Amino acid sequence: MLAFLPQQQQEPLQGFDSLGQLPPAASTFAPDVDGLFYFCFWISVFFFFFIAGLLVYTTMQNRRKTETQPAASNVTHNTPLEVVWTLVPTIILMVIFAWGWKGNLDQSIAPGDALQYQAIAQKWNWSFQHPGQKGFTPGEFWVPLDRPVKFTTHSTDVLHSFYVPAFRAKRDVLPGRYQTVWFQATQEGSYPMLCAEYCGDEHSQMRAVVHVVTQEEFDKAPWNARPEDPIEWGEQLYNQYCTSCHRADNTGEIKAAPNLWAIWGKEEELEDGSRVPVDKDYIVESIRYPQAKIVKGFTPGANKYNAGAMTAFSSALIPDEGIDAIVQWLQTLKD
Amino acid sequence: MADAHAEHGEVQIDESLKTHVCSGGQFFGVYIALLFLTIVTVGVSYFDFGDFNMLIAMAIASCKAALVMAIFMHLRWDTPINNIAFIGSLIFLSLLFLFTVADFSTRSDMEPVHGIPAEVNNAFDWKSK
Amino acid sequence: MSHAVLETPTPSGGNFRPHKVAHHFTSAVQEFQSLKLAFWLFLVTEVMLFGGLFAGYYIYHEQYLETFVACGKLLNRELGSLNTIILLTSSWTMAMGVRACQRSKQREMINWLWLTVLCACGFMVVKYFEYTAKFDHGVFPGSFFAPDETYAPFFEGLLHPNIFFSFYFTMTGIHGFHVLLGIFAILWLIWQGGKGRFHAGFSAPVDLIGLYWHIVDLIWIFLFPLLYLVP
Amino acid sequence: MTTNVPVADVAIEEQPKENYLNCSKGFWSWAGTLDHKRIGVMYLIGTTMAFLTGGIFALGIRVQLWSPDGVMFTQETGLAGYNQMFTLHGVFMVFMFIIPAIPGALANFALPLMLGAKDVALPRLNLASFYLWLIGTGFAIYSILTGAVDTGWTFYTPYSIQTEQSVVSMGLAVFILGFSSIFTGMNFIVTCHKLRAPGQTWFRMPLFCWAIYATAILQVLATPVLGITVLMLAFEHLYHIGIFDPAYGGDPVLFQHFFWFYSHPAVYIMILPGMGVISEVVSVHARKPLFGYRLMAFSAISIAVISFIVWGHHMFTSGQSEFVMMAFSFLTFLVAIPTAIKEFSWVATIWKGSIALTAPMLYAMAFLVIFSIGGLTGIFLGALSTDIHLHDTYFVVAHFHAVMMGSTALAFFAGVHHWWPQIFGKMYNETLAKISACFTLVGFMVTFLPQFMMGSQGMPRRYATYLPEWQGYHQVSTIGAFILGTGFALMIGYLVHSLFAGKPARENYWGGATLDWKTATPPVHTNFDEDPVVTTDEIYDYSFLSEEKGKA
Repeated sequence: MLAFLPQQQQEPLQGFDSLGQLPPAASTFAPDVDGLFYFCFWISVFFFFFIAGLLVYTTMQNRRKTETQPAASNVTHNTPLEVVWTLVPTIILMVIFAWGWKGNLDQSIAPGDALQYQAIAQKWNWSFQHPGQKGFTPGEFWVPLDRPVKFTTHSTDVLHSFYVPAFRAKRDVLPGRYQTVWFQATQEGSYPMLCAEYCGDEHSQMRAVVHVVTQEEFDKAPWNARPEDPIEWGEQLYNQYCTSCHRADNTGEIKAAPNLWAIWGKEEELEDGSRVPVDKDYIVESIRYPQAKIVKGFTPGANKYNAGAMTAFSSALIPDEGIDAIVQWLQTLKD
Repeated sequence: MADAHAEHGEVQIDESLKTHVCSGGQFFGVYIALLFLTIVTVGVSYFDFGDFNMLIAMAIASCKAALVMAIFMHLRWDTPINNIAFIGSLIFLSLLFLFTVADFSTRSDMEPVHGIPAEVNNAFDWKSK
Repeated sequence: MSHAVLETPTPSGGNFRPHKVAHHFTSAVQEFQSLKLAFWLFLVTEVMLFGGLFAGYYIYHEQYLETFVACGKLLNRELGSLNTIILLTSSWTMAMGVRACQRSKQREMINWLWLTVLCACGFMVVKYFEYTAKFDHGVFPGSFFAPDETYAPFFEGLLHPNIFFSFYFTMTGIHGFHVLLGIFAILWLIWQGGKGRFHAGFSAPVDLIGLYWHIVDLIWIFLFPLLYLVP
Repeated sequence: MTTNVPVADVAIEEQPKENYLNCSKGFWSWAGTLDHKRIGVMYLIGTTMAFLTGGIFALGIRVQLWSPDGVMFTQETGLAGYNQMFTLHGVFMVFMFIIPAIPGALANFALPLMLGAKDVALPRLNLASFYLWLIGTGFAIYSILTGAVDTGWTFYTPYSIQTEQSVVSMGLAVFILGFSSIFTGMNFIVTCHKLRAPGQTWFRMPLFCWAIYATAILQVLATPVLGITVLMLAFEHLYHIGIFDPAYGGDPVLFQHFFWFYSHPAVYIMILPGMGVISEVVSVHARKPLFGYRLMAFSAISIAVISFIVWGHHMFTSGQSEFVMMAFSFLTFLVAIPTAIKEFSWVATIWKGSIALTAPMLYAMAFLVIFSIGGLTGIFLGALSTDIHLHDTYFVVAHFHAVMMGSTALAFFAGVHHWWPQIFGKMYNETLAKISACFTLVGFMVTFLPQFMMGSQGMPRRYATYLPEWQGYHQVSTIGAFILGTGFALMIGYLVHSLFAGKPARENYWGGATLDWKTATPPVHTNFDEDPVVTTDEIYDYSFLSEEKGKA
């Protein structure tokens, strides 16, 4: 609808519906939600133009010409009118309530045979565990076509929200308590998944992508595929987990944590003044138990990011071979 | 607050203020009743009535509260608006209780969820202190 | 035309001072009832304030029942009952003080008010002993909760005992703070009463601070069974 | 009763009659005043400045969202600045402008006049309420300077517990502003109960008084729960008492319950006074008695009562139980009915009146149009299944801006323009006022209609950077925000100009029928020369204007 405006010509992920109001209905309960949305939409359009029309009409008709022109009619009571404009909205509202409630019951009760997924939200990235998968894949997940899928989600620090606009599914992800959200994809394609509950500095960067694939492709377990070249895989892991705090460029600037450029083999000075060489065990330790050694000047809350302490990445999130890949990638970070 | 009406109108005595005064005996009677109810509530707490514990404790406390409100705070002989205001506040408070407790008690009826996720960042573990 | 300045009748005997009704009121009873309704509305906000705390307590009482019942046994029931009796006595003496003021008995009112202040200070002293008894064993509120070896086994199997003690210290702390405010208010009453400001014609401040004191007592009436005799 | 015939703007001979503005001079005559009219003027200046500060933050947000990767804050330089900006926009607008504005500025001025009283029931409490507002604003500015609050105006835990220390001082600011609101509410309840003019029964009070009375009930009953919630948040932040922090065994959803138990009545504390102002403005400028007076009065009170049991619709996706969600959704639709009745009654009041398109009337018409959008989009968010899709998206942002900025702020400006001659005795430039009203209406549409579209497409709230396909909408919305900005700047301009160089306004400038137009312009210190007595049930009777015309 507003495409005429100058937009970066990056092809949008997928087209929106006719009136440009709703993303594509790509899940089973999406059509029902859209139906209720457009029911409310057309009622609102009707009442809006009804009220605006009345106002414009009566203003033109009864404009005050002379200074002391009295009102055309001083009617202050019209019981039948008052009864009508009380009952009619009540009936419409009750219909919308019932429709909305029924729709929500489908949304909240997952069918029995749904595939069990797990999702962990932590400050500013997502990790998903597919059915039968040991570890977690960060940032994206694959969903089979026309199969119910149920997510058990929890967060490790603050509130987040699991929201896929195309599936009309949204559920907050709470720390300290499991929450479930389910949907059944009906259209192939990849759709954005966004965090809808404010969760801190990079709340707007905390996105993931849903890939809806056919059953055969799903059985090939694409989430296990990782680039053969360990350096490329190390970089992929860095991009998914570490970018929100560590920079890895030659600019010398830092965010909440040390800059990883040319860090391999360097002598790191710690908070307590001791120096330690940056080798494999130092990297493994700072990923598994980050509180063990803290580099000088990066105690939690010390720098302008006042970020909290680094969260520990268990082997479920980054497997041991993943750390080797990261180590090899770190070695390439020198000019 | 002297400004505009500093000039002295003549002083008029206004007799309209009549406040109700209870007898000393009434107050002492209420005092004894309150002490007695305290002893009762402490006594009852030694027995276990299962779910009714909370009900009994709150019933006794409400009786004591009603006594204090009605006699000590003159609500019985006060203008109706003060009563409405105070009873109204208890009603609105019960709304807060009603909906929050309803939420917590029927939380995962429809979609049962099992277990509590273990790892929450820097969870408080007083044993390790 | 400016209104005649209204005054309430000043009783004879003693150094009572006449009370002028504020200019925007048309009669003394209108002024008294306005002050009383305004103060009742203030008491409504106190009830809603503590109501929020009670709601939070009740929610966690339902969720962590056995922790709450176990921790309740740890609190000293005798001191709690003594405190309840002290506060009920102070409520009674306050009511008698208000009654004396309405009958323009200046000396009698001041004596009752001194008794109320005495009981209130007694209440705070008993609370001081209770708190120190807990603090000696490391039972502090919030994240400082670190019970020493005598209490640690007691909390062994319990889930989040720190929440009960957080509620205990928060609710009794805020209530204690209100008792302190009450003590200062009654001392102000005694000071002004001594100057003869309060009598049958102008008993509003004594009446209102009496109401405040009864609300503080009312809140303790509910606090005592919930915290000490955890049902 | 000296209501001369409203002839053309003949210059009144000498103006310096004694009124509440010039009856005493000097700083202490204002800072220490007990006169409800002066406290109203001080509130007017204070809340308007808070509105402008909040507006600047709003423009900052809109500029940031001009491009998908952010203009002022990008991922490289860190997005925390944007989060602070929308938090401060929220806190300034909600706690310092929109809650105290109409009760503090307009009701403080007009309510005692409408009741024929000499002052509010407790003048010292009224002054204390203004000073608490001042101290609260001071604390908020202190917490901006000493740190960065980036939790959103809702302070959701556990993020608000882990972030910076200044959340505690901002919480204290909100606590103090809450007490300012409670004192104002207490004052108005007692005034409405005890200080009505002789002969003025409850149904002979203007509807503005009913709306302010309903708001006062909400202020007194709901604000203390915010007080205890903010206090608990401060203890949680400082001592980790563990009530709202899952790391210590607490539950963040409980914080949301307590917060919204206050904050939904708070949104009715914001809109109800606006409804009262619109009832007065519409009746005077359409020169017609209000349609269905009793139904409007009862719907004001019923909105106040039902508003206590609907707060759950802010938390449909936060994991509360399905039963309670159904209950909240049903009750949310119950509260929509009295609102619809009020909207239709205003339109019926204007119907076949003698409509003068003066500046207040234009603002009131803009209110009616935008409030219908706000109310109708509320239906989408009340129904459960659509709310699951639309919650925490720009659809919600556009909805509450339609109801808050488009309705309450416009009602506030309609009221300011309506009572301006009575407050200051001077008249602003009418044509400039009409231009700024049109700017505001157009600015609103251009800013927020694209946001409705983005919201339904799934653009989440509080995003500093966003997916590129929404850039077009954001750019249109930013242009609209600047149109709104010029509209408000123009308004501040000619209003301040009218203070110094405005033409003196004649008595009863708009020809109002209620008691607040029966005083001198501007009223004397004790409001009425002789105490007014209300004799008829027809308080909105405009026949006296044509009778005078006949006699003169």
